[in-house]
Amino acid sequence: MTSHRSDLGRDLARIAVFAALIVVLGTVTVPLPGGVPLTAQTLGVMLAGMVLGPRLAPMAVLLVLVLAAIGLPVLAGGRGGLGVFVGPTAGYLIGWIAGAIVIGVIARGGRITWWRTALGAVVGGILVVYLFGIPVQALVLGVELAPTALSSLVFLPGDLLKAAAATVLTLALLRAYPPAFGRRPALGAPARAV
Amino acid sequence: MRSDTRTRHIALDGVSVERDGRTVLREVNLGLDAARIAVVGANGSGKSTFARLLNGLVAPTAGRVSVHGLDVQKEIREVRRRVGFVFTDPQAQILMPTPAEDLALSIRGVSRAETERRVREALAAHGLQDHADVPASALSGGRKQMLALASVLITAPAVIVADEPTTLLDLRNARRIGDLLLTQNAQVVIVTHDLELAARCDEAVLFADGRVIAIDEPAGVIAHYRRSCV
Amino acid sequence: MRSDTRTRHIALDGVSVERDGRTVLREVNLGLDAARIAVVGANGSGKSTFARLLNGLVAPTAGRVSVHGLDVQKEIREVRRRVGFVFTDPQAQILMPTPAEDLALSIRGVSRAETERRVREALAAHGLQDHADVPASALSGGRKQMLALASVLITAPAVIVADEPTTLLDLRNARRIGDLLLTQNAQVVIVTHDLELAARCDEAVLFADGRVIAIDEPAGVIAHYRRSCV
Amino acid sequence: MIQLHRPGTSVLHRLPAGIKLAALAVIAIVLSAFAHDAVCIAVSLCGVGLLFLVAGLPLRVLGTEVWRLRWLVLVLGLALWIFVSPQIAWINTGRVVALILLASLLTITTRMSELLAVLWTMLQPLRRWIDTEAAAMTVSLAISMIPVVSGFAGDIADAQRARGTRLGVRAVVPLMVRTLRHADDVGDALAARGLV
Ligand SMILES: Nc1ncnc2c1ncn2[C@@H]1O[C@H](COP(=O)(O)OP(=O)(O)OP(=O)(O)O)[C@@H](O)[C@H]1O
Ligand SMILES: Nc1ncnc2c1ncn2[C@@H]1O[C@H](COP(=O)(O)OP(=O)(O)OP(=O)(O)O)[C@@H](O)[C@H]1O
Ligand SMILES: O=C(O)CCCC[C@@H]1SC[C@@H]2NC(=O)N[C@@H]21
Ligand SMILES: [Mg+2]
Ligand SMILES: [Mg+2]
Repeated sequence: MTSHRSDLGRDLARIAVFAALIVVLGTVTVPLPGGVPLTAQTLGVMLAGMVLGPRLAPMAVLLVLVLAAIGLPVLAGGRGGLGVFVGPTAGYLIGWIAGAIVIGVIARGGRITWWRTALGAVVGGILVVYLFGIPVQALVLGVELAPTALSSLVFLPGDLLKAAAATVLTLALLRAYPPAFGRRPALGAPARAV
Repeated sequence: MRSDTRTRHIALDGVSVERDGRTVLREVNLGLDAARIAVVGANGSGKSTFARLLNGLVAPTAGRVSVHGLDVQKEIREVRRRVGFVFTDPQAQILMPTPAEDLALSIRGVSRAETERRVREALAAHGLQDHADVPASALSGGRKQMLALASVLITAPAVIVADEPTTLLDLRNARRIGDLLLTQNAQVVIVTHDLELAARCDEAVLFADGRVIAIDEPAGVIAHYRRSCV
Repeated sequence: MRSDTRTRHIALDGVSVERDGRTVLREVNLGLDAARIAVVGANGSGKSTFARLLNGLVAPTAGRVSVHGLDVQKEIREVRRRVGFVFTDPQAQILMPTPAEDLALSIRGVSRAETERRVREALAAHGLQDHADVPASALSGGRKQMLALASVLITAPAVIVADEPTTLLDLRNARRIGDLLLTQNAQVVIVTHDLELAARCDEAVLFADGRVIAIDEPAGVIAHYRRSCV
Repeated sequence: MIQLHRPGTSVLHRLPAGIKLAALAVIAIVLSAFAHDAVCIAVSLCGVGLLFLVAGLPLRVLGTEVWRLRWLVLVLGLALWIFVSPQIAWINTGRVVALILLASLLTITTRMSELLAVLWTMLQPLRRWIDTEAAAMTVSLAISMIPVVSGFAGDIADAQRARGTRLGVRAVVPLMVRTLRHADDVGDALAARGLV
């Protein structure tokens, strides 16, 4: 019913607002010694994958990284700038993009169910992110892979909690606002910002 | 009766509010005893800030706010329990996925069965019984505002503060929400640009530029406001 | 003159709109020639859907919509160029970080210097010259609505469709926005619950339950609407 | 939204962004590939410090940037010191710090719009696949949406306080609902303004 062109508009808008949402979630953060913060932004990345799916989610994440690269303090704890991309967390950031795709593929591969969502969050939101993050961290810091991987275990409890949260939140969103997962725009009264 | 005339008193003593270095309210002194109070004034005159003071959503930079004998700063938990707040945008106030869950959120300290019972009762009282378990986001504008109001009324507040609760509603819905607010057994403070609604209150307060410039029976205050807007 | 009387015609021929299996508009036939048209009716009666049809934001399930001789479905790009749309929520319409950038977004196909010049001119015309480069999100509600309107007017549209453009504004701001809309050299369609504003148009259309039930000079239509709401 | 860029008139501020980016890339490669002795690292660190002075920035700025890296330096340095050797600790930690400071300096001395311009230039060869105009608009759109979404988050925090409840992480659900509805409105506005 809606034309192809206006689907493009909606897609752009969703990418932009989800990027903004990931940024806003970055204000919730626990700085950890070691330079890699524990951040709610990964929860945002997981949710992006679940809600936007494998095509749009990586673009929302990429957009956050572009904003960071051009010098906006959009990452956890108000960090940003090019320093981030030569620092120890650069790999995790790239991993977010790949992770968002994987989450989208797994979680949106069929009807949304709790196990598919949880699987997507763990595989895409944790495994894939670590897969990119840990080697780059090792490389940048000049530390062996094994100890680096071991030290990253501190994030595992938090990340598992976030994966659980992402699952619960996705299922709640499905009840609260089914059009979130649909292709067609939602109708009715406009969402007002007062 | 929850809110009897002895304590039905809202007082601001020398209250100033600053936000981002701007003075939003300037040394406001005010005592309100009427049952139904309208707050009117231009955009940015400080109405919402005043409303938010009453349940501690905004803290005064100077001065003291008390509601029914409670100091809003010092007894904030008790104040939040007694003062219900209705936001302009019901979508900002509805926190749970469905109407039933959202109403249940307002009820604390009773058994699950009792919560369930009260929720069903409130849904029925507000014409929402057929929408208990649909996504709240899919309700029409009028029903959303009803739900937002219901989630406040279900806590039986002694004071209800409503910030432009009838905007975006049609004549009929606006009147329904207005009727409901004005017939509550509670002290009601309604911030509104809807002058018909303001006229139905017992007293009206006119804000301009962070000050109270008139406080009287509504007809006079509304006339004053209309004159100041030409 | 952009919109001359020969072509100043909005026509709906047997238009129905269905959404999610519900019929939102039912076989509406309508021809509008007046310069300033008010659209009134209850919440959910189909007013916004009608407004959105006019620049193709909603597509009819059946029937045909034409605006100034253009078929809205077939010539959508040209229609979008000629029909400006003002949303209720200015925040949704302001797409760029600052007012200057947002206005510049509406201008295409001219040099950078010329764009700059037109933007400054439009900012000044709407009292926003001192806010050109501040974050748009920090503007007051009235200024946001002004900016949203300016971003439409700057394209010199032949038709302006406004969906409740004065909600949330105070008397003075509502009147300013209303004055501005009503004095445009364009055909203007205003969806509104503000019956004072509706009364100032040349013609009014009353929607009820997805149908047009009255179309006439405003006073009569408004009286009809009021009666239907008791 | 606040930017990390600090306006100025130094040589570093005036140098074209593309050249600065290329230089950063080259230095990064050189540092990683060749800086394997303690002296090299010392020289690099001094060089970066000197560049901060050349940029005409107050020492406080360098101080803040270094302070940001305190945990990194402490933990990495200490771990390598204990488990490997003091020399490796100095070299590895020094290298990371020098690189990060250099990249931060680029951010501090370069306007956002210049960096964006470089980005679009770099994307030119890909324009068959990437609609750079739409991409540019999406970047601006996201920047304007950040305060809007954070306003939504504020509203939801207010609603929780007013209702005397704390939803914790569950508050993300109403936040997403509002944000996504807003996205649909913005999508409509993009269409209505003839932008897509
Ligand atoms: N996208 C949509 N999907 C499903 N139903 C919709 C959609 N948009 C509108 N509707 C329904 O269509 C009907 C007409 O909606 P519309 O927004 O046109 O009414 P309105 O007259 O503008 O009401 P209001 O005064 O509240 O703005 C309503 O019942 C609404 O719930
Ligand atoms: N969080 C805030 N930070 C900074 N300034 C604020 C904030 N909230 C309100 N203000 C400013 O305080 C002034 C009073 O705002 P307030 O919202 O109380 O006005 P109002 O009378 O409710 O207006 P309206 O009719 O538009 O709702 C305005 O100038 C507004 O810009
Ligand atoms: O802000 C940054 O610079 C990126 C932070 C990366 C943090 C990683 S992502 C996986 C792991 N889980 C966390 O909470 N933090 C780390
Ligand atoms: Mg207000
Ligand atoms: Mg409408």
